Amino acid sequence: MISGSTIALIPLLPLASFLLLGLFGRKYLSSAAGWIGTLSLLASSLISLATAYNYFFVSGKVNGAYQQITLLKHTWLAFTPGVSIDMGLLLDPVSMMMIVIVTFVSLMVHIYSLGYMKGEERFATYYAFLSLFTFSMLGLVLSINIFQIYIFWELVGVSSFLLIGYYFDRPSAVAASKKAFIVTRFADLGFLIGILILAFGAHTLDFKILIERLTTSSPELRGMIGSSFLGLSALTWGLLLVFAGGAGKSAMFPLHIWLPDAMEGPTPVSALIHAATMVVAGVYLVARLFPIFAISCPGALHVVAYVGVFSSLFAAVIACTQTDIKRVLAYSTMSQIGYMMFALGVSGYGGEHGLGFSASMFHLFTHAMFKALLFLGAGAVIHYTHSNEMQDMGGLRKYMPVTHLTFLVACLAIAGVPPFSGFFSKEEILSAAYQNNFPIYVIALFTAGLTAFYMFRLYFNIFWNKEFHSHHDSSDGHHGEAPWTMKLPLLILGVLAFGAGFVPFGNFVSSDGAALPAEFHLALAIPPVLLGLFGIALAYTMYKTENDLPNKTAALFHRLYQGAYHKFYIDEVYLFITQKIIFNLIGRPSAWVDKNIVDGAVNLSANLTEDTSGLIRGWQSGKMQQYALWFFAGVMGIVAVFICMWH
Amino acid sequence: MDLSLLLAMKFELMITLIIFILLFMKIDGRANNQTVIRISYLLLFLNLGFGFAGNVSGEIFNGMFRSTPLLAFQKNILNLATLIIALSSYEWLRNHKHLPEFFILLLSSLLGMFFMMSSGNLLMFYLGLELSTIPLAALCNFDLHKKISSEAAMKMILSSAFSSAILLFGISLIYGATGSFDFKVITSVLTGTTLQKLAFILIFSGFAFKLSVVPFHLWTADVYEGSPIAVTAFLSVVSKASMSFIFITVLYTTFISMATTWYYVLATTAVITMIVGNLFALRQTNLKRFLAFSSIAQVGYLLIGISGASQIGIASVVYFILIYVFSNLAAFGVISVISSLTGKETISDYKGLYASNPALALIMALSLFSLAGIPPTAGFFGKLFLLTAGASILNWPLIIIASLNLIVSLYYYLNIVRAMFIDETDEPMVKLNFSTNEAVAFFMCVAGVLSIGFLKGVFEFIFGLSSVL
Amino acid sequence: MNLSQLVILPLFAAVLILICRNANQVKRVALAAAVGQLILTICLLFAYCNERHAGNTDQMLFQYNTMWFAPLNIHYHVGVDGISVAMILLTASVVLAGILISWKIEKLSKEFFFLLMLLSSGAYGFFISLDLFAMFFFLEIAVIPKYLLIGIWGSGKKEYSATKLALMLMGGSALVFVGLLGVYFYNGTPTFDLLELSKTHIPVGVQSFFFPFLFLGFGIFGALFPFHTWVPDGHSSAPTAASMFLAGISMKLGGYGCLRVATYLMPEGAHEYQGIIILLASIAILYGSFATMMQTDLKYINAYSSVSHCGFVLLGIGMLTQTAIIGAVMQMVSHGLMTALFFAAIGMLYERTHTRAVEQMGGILKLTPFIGTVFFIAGLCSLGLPGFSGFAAEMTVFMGSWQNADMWYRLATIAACASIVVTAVYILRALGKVMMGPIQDELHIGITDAGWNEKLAAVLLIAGIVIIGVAPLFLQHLLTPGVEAIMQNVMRSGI
Amino acid sequence: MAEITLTHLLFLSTALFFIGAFGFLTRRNMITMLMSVELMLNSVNINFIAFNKYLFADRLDGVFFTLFLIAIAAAEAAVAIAIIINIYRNYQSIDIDDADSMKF
Repeated sequence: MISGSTIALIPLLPLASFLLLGLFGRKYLSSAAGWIGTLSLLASSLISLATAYNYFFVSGKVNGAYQQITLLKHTWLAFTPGVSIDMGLLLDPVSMMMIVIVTFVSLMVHIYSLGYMKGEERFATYYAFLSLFTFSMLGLVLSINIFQIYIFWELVGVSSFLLIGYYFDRPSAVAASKKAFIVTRFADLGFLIGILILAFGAHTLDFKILIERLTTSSPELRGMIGSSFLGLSALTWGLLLVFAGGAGKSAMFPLHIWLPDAMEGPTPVSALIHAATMVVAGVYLVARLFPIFAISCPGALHVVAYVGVFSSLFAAVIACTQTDIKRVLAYSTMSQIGYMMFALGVSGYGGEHGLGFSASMFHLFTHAMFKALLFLGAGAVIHYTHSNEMQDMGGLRKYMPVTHLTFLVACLAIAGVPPFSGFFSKEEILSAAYQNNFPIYVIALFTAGLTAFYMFRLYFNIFWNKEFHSHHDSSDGHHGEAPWTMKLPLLILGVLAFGAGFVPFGNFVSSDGAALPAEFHLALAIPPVLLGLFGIALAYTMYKTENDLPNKTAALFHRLYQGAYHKFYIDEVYLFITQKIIFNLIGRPSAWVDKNIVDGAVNLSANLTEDTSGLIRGWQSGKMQQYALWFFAGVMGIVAVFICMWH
Repeated sequence: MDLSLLLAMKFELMITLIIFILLFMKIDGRANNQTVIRISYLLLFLNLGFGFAGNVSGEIFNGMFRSTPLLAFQKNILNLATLIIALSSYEWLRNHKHLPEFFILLLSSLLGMFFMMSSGNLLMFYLGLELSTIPLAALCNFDLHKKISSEAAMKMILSSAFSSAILLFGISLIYGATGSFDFKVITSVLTGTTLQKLAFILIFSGFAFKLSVVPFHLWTADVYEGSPIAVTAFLSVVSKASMSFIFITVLYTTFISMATTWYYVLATTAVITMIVGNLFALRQTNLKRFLAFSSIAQVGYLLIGISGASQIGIASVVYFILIYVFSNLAAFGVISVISSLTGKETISDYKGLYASNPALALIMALSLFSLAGIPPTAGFFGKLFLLTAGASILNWPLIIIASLNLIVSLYYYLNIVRAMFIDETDEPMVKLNFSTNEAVAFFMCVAGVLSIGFLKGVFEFIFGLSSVL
Repeated sequence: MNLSQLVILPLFAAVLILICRNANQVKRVALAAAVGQLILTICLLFAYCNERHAGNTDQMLFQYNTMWFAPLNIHYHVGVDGISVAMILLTASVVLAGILISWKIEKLSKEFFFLLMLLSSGAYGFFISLDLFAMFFFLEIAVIPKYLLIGIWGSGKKEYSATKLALMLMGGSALVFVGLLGVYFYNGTPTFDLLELSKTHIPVGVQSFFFPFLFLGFGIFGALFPFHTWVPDGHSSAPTAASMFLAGISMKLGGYGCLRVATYLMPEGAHEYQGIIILLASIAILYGSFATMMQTDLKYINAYSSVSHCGFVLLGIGMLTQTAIIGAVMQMVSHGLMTALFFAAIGMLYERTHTRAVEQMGGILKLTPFIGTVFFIAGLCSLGLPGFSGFAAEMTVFMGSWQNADMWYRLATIAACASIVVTAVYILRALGKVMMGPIQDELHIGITDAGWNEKLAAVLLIAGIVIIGVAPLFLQHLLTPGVEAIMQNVMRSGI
Repeated sequence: MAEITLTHLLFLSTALFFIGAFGFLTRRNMITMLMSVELMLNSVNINFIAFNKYLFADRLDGVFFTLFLIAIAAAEAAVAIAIIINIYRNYQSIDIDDADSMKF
């Protein structure tokens, strides 16, 4: 029932759309581009739904556990007999879930963009890039080979770059796109080296064999644990470096700095790439290699957990202070991904221990829905107000009822209010943390409260607070809330953000493939809900109506507030490192050395030759007798050398 | 002595005949310049053609005069070179007052060289040497009213007299040591005592003087610059070629018992010669003077080939000289045409030459590439074969220095190419017309430069000839 | 298939060009010759694949061997394996693109195309030669055309650059020649024949003396640090087509020579100097990319990045593992296409804006979408984006390098990997400044997009880049037998 | 009275050779330089004769060489003097130091 060639269509349809629009879109298809993209994605998402259905309910399960199925495997590049880059399709619960999320959110964004991006000059290009991204992301999640993932990893990176820089005549967009690409590239360097270490430790690049060899007692595993470098074993190095790659893409501290800036891209793009799909690639990567982390190298998994939880808290604090609504959402994304990360980090492998894993995936799933919804809602707001800043908004609930409603649903979901979807996934994560690592649990709990606070700060600031005054001409206000192409995705996502939590997720996605029935711990569910409600209440008092409470609070926590407002100066640190250290201490000297020393040596040798030539010119004096004298001296010299000295 | 052995001297006899014909024409005095020049060209063509027919090998006059196929080939090269020089200096000769004398002196010098090359005896050698030198000194002064021409002639005659005195002292010591002038006898007696070494070094310096090996080279540039271009060309090509041919014979047969000594003398002087020649060539502005130093540098390579002391060594030297004839004479031909039509001789005068005179610029460029050893010109093969022959001794420092010198030499050859092709100038040269005679000379040179490397039989043929010196 | 056609066709075209009467004829002849050449090389590719499929396991196919200079045992011996076929294909594509790009050249067009044809003929000859002397002959042929192309049609400090280039390359070939003589004389029977030489064993002492000559000599052609300084000046002063040729093909002669001559014939020497080669290569990679970061002239940017990219070639060769060497060759092909494309794009831009200074441009993508896209593709390929050839090649080099288990070599590999970040920095900097952002110069607003010739050239090169990038396995299969033969020698050396 | 041996003659000839060389290198007058060269040639002549007389008395090679040498020296001197006369016409001087217009 599961046919490789059909599944291959899922990524290939967007690719086809990309090629079509990329090559001819600008000239011939500029009006039809949106529909071409959307339809291809519709087909793609229908196929992926059917595939997922097939997999989960018909053919995926053997002996009560979901199996990994590898399809269409063929070699792309071969290195040594064992090590080769193979391309193919990997079907397992995680990848099934991912293709559904990706195609679905992407479809929503495609539809939404029909309205949002209407009239843009490079409309076709936009859709081409969207399709390219969707293709790459699908390729990424379906990868059977760690190198295949790396390939698509880079491709999503570049599509993200292209889309962030879509408004390329804005210097800030250009800077943001560059930053996103370079920071993730830096992380990818770690990924690449990690791949090299794992590949030549396990002598394979294939996920299946890799996991098999590195989780059972095999000579490869012993070899990798046995060899160490700077105190860590090769396996730890490999996994940590791979995780570094994942951390870069998933905007984990300290590689997160690109994500807030990436909001320079069109808002639907942020919804798709920087909220729902690409940024969770890091989580996906760790999940993909999870058995190795969990079984062979718990140390690395701890790093994952602590980085995750720290990022989660860190981002939540910053989110409380930001005024650009997209940036708030960006930090909230970072915070939620931190949740997923540490959920993986606290998880064990198999059965009951794998709760964290399931929870993480569950949260990934629900987060995709409500975060995409939040971004699309924000997009609608921005579309309406032509501004990203909170102070330009307020009281919008009257003007944009649909947006208001769906946004509220999403906020409730992310705040973890039952029975919205976020509640279920968060509850699972917290209980997994509670069981394994109490400090993490405490931090996570606090973060949950913060999340509710800043989300409702956002919500109240946009839709309540002061009355809305259009800063633009009256002609702008007339276009109403949004076209139906924008509202439709909001409504669909709203429904899902509400209901996605009821999916018995553990039955489908678990660390070892076997079903993990959800257990509901009431005792564990209460504290986060209470904290969440407290956060909402706090936000309500501070932001429901215009008052000076926020300013007072800011003054109270002056230093913390300033630090958080300036994102804890991480950007400045990076700037210092790149500008001052890399440019001034490495780049400039290299260029100088090249110009003056290396090149100078070449010129010097030329000049020396010329100078020597000038030095001996007096030899040719024009005086015949001196010539004769030299002649005589030459004879004497040869006599001296070859008769007197040399025997 | 039967007649067939006289045929062994056919080159010399033929030239003597031509000299006499020209002499009679001079005495007769009725023929005008045009007639004389035509007849001379005709005779030189005949001379060249005759050289290829019916060669006889053997020794006459008790071994004083030898003739071998290799010698015949070498003489053919020199005949060809003389013809090309005569053709390409048409413009300069056309109105010269002493036209017949020019040819008479030139051919006398050539005759001397032939005798020198064929000599089997030091006396014969010395006679040939002087017969080639003395007319050349007179030729240097052929532009009687030019100051530098007479200065060049003076430097030439005085320094060559000095050098022959030293050479003769060496010969006298050899005589003292062996009691004979005959090469074969000397070979059998020489053992390499100190006296013999001293004698060898003195004789070597005589050769080195003619070949312009550093430090015996100082006369070269001045004489080349001052002499008429045809004479410079003759000096730099024919005179040097003949000298290196006999040098090989003397080294490889007569002084073979001192092979180690002369190898190191050769290697040392070769290195110094290349370096000094290149360093001086770098800074020249006058083209004739420039070519003088470049030819000094070329001699350095020649010495490396000679030092190879093998059949390959001989073949590569002869091959190199064959190519050198074409490439150097092409350059001199261009200089001659330009100099006699405009009087311009410095490198900066050549700026923008390609724009006004593409043909001349291209010929010049080809010849320079050939001199620099850049493919696809024949000079590439010539130079590399010399190095290969020299490398057979496995003296790597020598080969490395020689190879690195190629860089310097490329630099100064490129300077001229740059002037002709790249530099722009406010006063470009006018379009120059040259006669058919020069065109024929150019054609021969260009054909030679472009084809010799690809005619795979040539080197093989020379190699075959080189089995007997 | 008669390989000599590859050399003769451009020569024939060159002669034809000389007798053409006007510039139009010249261009057409040149174009026809280049197209013919490309067709010929594609035929060669098919013929080669057919032979291999038919089970022909000879190391070199389509051999032709005739005596050239019998006394010195010099032959004219040609033949190809996969490596040469790949390089020949590269040459044909770059030359055709170069001719298309130079379509509008006005100054001395006859001479220009003549020299270009001569250059290409030398490159073909070099890649098919199996006799070292003939190979050297073809290597040297190119020196003067390059000099003249830069000197006459170049820009900036062209005379200095041209002279420097010619002299440094001459220095390289001088060293190569010394090395060749060493190989020739220490081999029992003096011969220059590559295949015969590869079967004999050159004494280890000799190898350790002569390997540096060969490797350094060819390395100068391939921009081996610290002998790379001809690259930035030469490339940036040269006219577009010459830059394309220089960076696209000329530098590959060096890499090819290092591999085919130095490493193949002297494996022990290669082992002995492995550390130094790897050190120099990784310095070149990192240092080249850092130096690139500081450049403001587009051509200098690409030239320095070529130094860095060619470092991968030498790194791959230095690692002496089969994968790394395959990677090195792939990198040669890939870099050839990519850098040619980059120079083509810079040339198109320069022709329109008359500047190459990064800070004087901005928002070009908006004005000339096609050129902008080409620029982007070249840039993305340069920073190793999957789907383009650079990625496949670099990854193969990294994989192969990592295979070499020595700790220091792995650190060198990491350093080389690190360059992909720096590459991203400078490429994006250039792209961001030139292509994106607001329009910098009002005068640029009127500029036109690429003409048909430029589009064709770009598409040709992009096609090559993408084909290799999407399906690198084919190239790898093509290269493997040749590299295996080299590896056999390396393994036989028993280290 | 002791006999005159070969050594004596060789001493004489060598002394003559160096005297000639010294004269050639130091005298400024071209004619004098020419005469100095003649001295050197004559020293060679003495060598030939001496060797012939003392060592190889059975054949006359050395003597013949001397004869040729005298003749050639005369020819050389003739041409040289002609050239020097021409120098005098052009430079109004036969001082060797005056004729150095070409150098470097």
